Amino acid sequence: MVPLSYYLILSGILFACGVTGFLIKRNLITIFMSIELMLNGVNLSFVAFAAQWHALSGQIFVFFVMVVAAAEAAVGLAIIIAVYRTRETLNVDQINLLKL
Amino acid sequence: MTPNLHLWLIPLLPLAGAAINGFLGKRSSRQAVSTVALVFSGAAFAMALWVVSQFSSLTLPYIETLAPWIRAGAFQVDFAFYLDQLSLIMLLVVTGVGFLIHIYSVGYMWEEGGFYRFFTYLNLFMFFMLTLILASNYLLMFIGWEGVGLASYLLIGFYFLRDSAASAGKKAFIVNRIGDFGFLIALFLLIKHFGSLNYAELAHVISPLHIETHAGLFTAIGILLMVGAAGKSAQIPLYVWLPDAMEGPTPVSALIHAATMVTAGVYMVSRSHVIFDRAPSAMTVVAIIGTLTAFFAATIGITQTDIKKVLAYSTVSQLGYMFLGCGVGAFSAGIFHLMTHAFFKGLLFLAAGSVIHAVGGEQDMRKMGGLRTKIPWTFWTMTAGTFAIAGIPPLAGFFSKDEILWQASRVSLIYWGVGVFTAFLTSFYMFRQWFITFFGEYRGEAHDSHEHGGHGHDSHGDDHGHGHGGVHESPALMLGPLVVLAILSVVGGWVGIGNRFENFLAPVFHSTATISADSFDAPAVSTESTSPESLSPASKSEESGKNTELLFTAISVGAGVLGFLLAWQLYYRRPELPTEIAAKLGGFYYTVLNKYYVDEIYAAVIVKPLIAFSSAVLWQGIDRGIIDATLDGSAEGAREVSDSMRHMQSGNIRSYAGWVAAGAACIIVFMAWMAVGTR
Amino acid sequence: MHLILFLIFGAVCVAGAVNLLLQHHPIDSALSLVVVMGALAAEYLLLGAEFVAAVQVIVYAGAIMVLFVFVIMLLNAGEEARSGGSRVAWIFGVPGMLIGSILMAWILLKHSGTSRVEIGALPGSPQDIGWLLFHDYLLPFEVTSILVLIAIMGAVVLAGHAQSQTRAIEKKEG
Amino acid sequence: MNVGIFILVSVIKIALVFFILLTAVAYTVWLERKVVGHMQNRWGPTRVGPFGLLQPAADGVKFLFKEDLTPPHVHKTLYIAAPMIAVAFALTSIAVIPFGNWVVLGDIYTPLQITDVNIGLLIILGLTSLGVYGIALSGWSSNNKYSLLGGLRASAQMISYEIALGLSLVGVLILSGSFSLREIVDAQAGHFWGFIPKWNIFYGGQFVAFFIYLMAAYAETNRIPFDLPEAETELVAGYHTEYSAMKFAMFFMAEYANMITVGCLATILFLGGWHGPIFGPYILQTILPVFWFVAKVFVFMFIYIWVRGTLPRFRYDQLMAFGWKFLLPLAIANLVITAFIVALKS
Repeated sequence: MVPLSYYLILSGILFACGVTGFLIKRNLITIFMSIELMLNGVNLSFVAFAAQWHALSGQIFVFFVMVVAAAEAAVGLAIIIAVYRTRETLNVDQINLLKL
Repeated sequence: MTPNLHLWLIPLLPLAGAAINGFLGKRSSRQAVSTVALVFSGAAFAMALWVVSQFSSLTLPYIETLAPWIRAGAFQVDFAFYLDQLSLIMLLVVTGVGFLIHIYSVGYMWEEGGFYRFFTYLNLFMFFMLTLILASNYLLMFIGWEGVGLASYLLIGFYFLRDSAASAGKKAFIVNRIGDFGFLIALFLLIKHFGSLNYAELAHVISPLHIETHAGLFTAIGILLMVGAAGKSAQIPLYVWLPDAMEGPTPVSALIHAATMVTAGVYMVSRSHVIFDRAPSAMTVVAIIGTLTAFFAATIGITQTDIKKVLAYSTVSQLGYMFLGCGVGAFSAGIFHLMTHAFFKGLLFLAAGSVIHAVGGEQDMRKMGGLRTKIPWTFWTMTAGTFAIAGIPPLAGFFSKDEILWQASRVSLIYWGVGVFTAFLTSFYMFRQWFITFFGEYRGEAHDSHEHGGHGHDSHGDDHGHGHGGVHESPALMLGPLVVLAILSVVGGWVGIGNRFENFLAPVFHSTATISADSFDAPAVSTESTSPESLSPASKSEESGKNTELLFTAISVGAGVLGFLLAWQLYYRRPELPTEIAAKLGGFYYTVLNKYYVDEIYAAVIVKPLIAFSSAVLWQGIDRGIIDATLDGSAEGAREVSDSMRHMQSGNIRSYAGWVAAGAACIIVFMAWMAVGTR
Repeated sequence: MHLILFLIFGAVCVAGAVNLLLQHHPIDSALSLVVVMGALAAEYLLLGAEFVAAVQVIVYAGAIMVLFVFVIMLLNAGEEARSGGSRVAWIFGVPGMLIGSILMAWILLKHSGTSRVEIGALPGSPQDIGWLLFHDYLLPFEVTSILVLIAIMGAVVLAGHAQSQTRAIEKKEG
Repeated sequence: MNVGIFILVSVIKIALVFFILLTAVAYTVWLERKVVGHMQNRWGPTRVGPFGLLQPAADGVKFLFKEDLTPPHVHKTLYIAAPMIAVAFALTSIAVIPFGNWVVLGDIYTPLQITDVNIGLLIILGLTSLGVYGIALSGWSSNNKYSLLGGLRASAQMISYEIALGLSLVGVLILSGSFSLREIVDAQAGHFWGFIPKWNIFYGGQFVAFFIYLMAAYAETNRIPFDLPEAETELVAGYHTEYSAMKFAMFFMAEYANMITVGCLATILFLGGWHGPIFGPYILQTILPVFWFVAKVFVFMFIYIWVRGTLPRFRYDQLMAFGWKFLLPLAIANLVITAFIVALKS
């Protein structure tokens, strides 16, 4: 028996780590991974709530989040590759022109 | 059992045609474009015929509700179609004549640019016109009403590279707006006082009301409706756009500005007969406007030299007749004239188009003449039309015009007198046109040198467009509709023999007769005498009226014949006379020639002050001084604020993320605070 | 038992997430993320969401993260460069984030009541999930399929852009 | 059955299965050398033991005692971890493979399978999809351009073919209605038309799926004709160029263990698992299913080797085109048709 709040706090920690990563990391890919971490944190809370409310819908939402994450990863990484081709750097602090 | 008619298909078919041509037509061949246009308008006609075949098994009025549209409390407007005898006749006229003119247009427009555009607009027009006549409420009718205005604008300005065409289109649009304004206010009044715009509901609500108690309201609504009708149907004082509308291609003039759209006003007034029956003053206004328009337009028509302008003024004049009919309560006579007019005026325009086509784009009658032998088909069809409009029995125009005049005479002999005189004028200017165009010597200069070549073209040159030398008959594609319409112009009036037409329409205007009989007599007499139920009490007056009617008929036929004789005398036997007469009349002649300077008066009295006011107060004062100044000021302020704020926009993604995180934190703190606060 | 397993995998999760932040090389971060995802899959199993757990491993760890590793290898991304970065992020972002998460944790602990979950609290069997997915959530499912399709096209266009451009230039010159 | 006996039985099963698996891995290598040798008109290993049967043992000893070289400029942690990752995931997936019926020994009633989970197939898919990390990381951490290329190729190829592989399995899943490998096998028991076994490859019409599975499996295990990641002629052995001794042996083991897993999976999903003619006394009835299972896996392995001895290697773009433009649409079509037929039947 584990209180639901533990799961939620774990999910919150993961999310917070993701946000922090987004804020402090400089590598574009790492930043992108931080986003994935945030999504994972959210997924955990979805599953936890699904267990609490005995509603499978929560798990369904996880699938949708995963699909969106996959799509996002595909497009995002393609963008990263395109950015790298033109700017030859992955440092976000140097990618600040809002255009390629 | 009432079969499902699928009325919605009828307007939607031309719309589909318009959509296909509009989206794909640019890259399609002319054959494909014309096939699409003809198939869809033909299908609409076929549907209409099918509806006729089903008509006897219908319980009328047949109402087909497609979808709810506006639901606001008790007020409710649906997308619904309404079919009764009146809309059936309109449906047949619009789809039938429309289809014929589509066929004609394929031949007429073949050489023109923007072929697909033309048919897109034409089909679009059909869609809106059919919506207008099949609508089951005033709002849907108003959609069609505005839509035909749009189509009309687009088609008048079809040759938009020509400045005159573009401004004619604008003129038509703007003048129509004035009428629509009246129409809209009438609708608002209806909504306010009766809470509905459906014909059926309105009839139900209005029928028990007594004229004494609501006369003012009904008069107001009636006159406002008449303003709308005057705009659309080119009545005084809003008729000025129609002659200019002749800038459009001739089939357009035939379809929109003669046969169908301009008659929408008559249709609308007839459709509103419940209201007009209770507004005698409004009826009088309608009748007077109709009479005046008929007369003045006819006088202008006498002096015109442009073949299409003559027909345009003739249209205005004939529309005046229809309004006269409606104004004296003879709605079915008005509709009857509407139908026959659609036949012969459509025919006349198409024939005029054929003439123009034949002489290579020339529209001035003075440069024609002697065309009788060169374009015999056109000549004979045009002849049928001319005789029909002149009211020579037994052609179509005779029956309908005579019916209107007879009904008018029962209200006031003044209407009748002016009407007969107008009939004389009509006959005169139509035969004048006929003689100038087809008799005498050919006066076109441009083609004289090509005369011998022109004959060569005659034998095989059907597919030659205008602008080519030589007078030549139009292709069969154009002549076919001419012949059909000519036959209709000859026999179309026979349906009115023995009041059959009126009896057919009687159920529509029936409520008029029974209700107004006890409260109001004058405009109701006509329908009363024709409706079968009330035949027996009125049979006595019928008996005595028979002789009078014959006398009046004789007089109006006489007027027509007189017109013919005068034209024959002036333009066939002694062609030099008209110039002398014109010289003698001097100023008056020029006044008429310049259309009584109405355009100029409008320009001076309305347009110029309006422009002056707009530019001085609205433009410089309000727009520049207040609106623009406010806008510029706020833009300036925004720029200054942005200048200071843009340092936040460093372009650094992580800074943005920082702002987002800080904002999210603020929201969380706020929510937590709220949550704690509520505990 | 449940609590112990939860704590073990939770600790692995947090350790992986923190490691993601601490590592300077993207590939190390990526691998820590894989660890986080694996541990999360275990947490899902504890909650009874076995299908979600399997999909988490297959899709997240097995596909998305491989894609990340692939891109890191492809671009040969090196150690993170030390650059000034953003003061805003440090001044507002990190404290804001900290405040927010601490508040949330406090609220959750204080106000989430006594609801508890057990091992396998809600068995998410593939049949049930399939039923939900293809009946109740059919429309969202189809919409996401379109989303994925668009994403595929977008990725192809974006990543293939430079090549096609050079190809076009070559064609012009050649 | 109490927990103690359960754990005991499980430990015994695990030990047994892993012993057999490792032996099988070793002897598959021997088998491959032998078979390919005969196909190429050579003898293959003959020196060590009769028919060279002790060759695997000799190889093992050699790997153990070779110098374990770690090149400079490698990313050390990952360099060491990569082969372990590879071999660990390859060996773990055998855990959910059922290779026989239930066994009754006194009051112990246990399946011939380390553990029967109801999402067994997904676990195998998950583990194989994680196996790519071993190869990708080894390629990257070696700091060698050939290795890097090998690693890149491997990850791209395995992601691509995993889709076709997964889709080819869905048809079978639809037919059996379960993710549990044991239930999938059970669904294939019996015959139709009197003599044809009800295997998915016959009864369910999944031969197209089997073909797709076969192709995708070759790509997933980096075998000829899809062994681009370790193409020795162009990449100098690809991702494991820099590896030697036991680390190299781990990759080797991982590859062959994967082959065996894939073979087991093919047997379970398409070839009816342990089903076959069963007769005789009880002891025979227990052993025969295992025998049929092993025999089918063996046939599958033989096809592997046969293909290796016959086919040339694809070009990389051909490989990708084949996977995305042929196998994937084919798998989708197969899935749609299967689903349609099942829907019509029910």
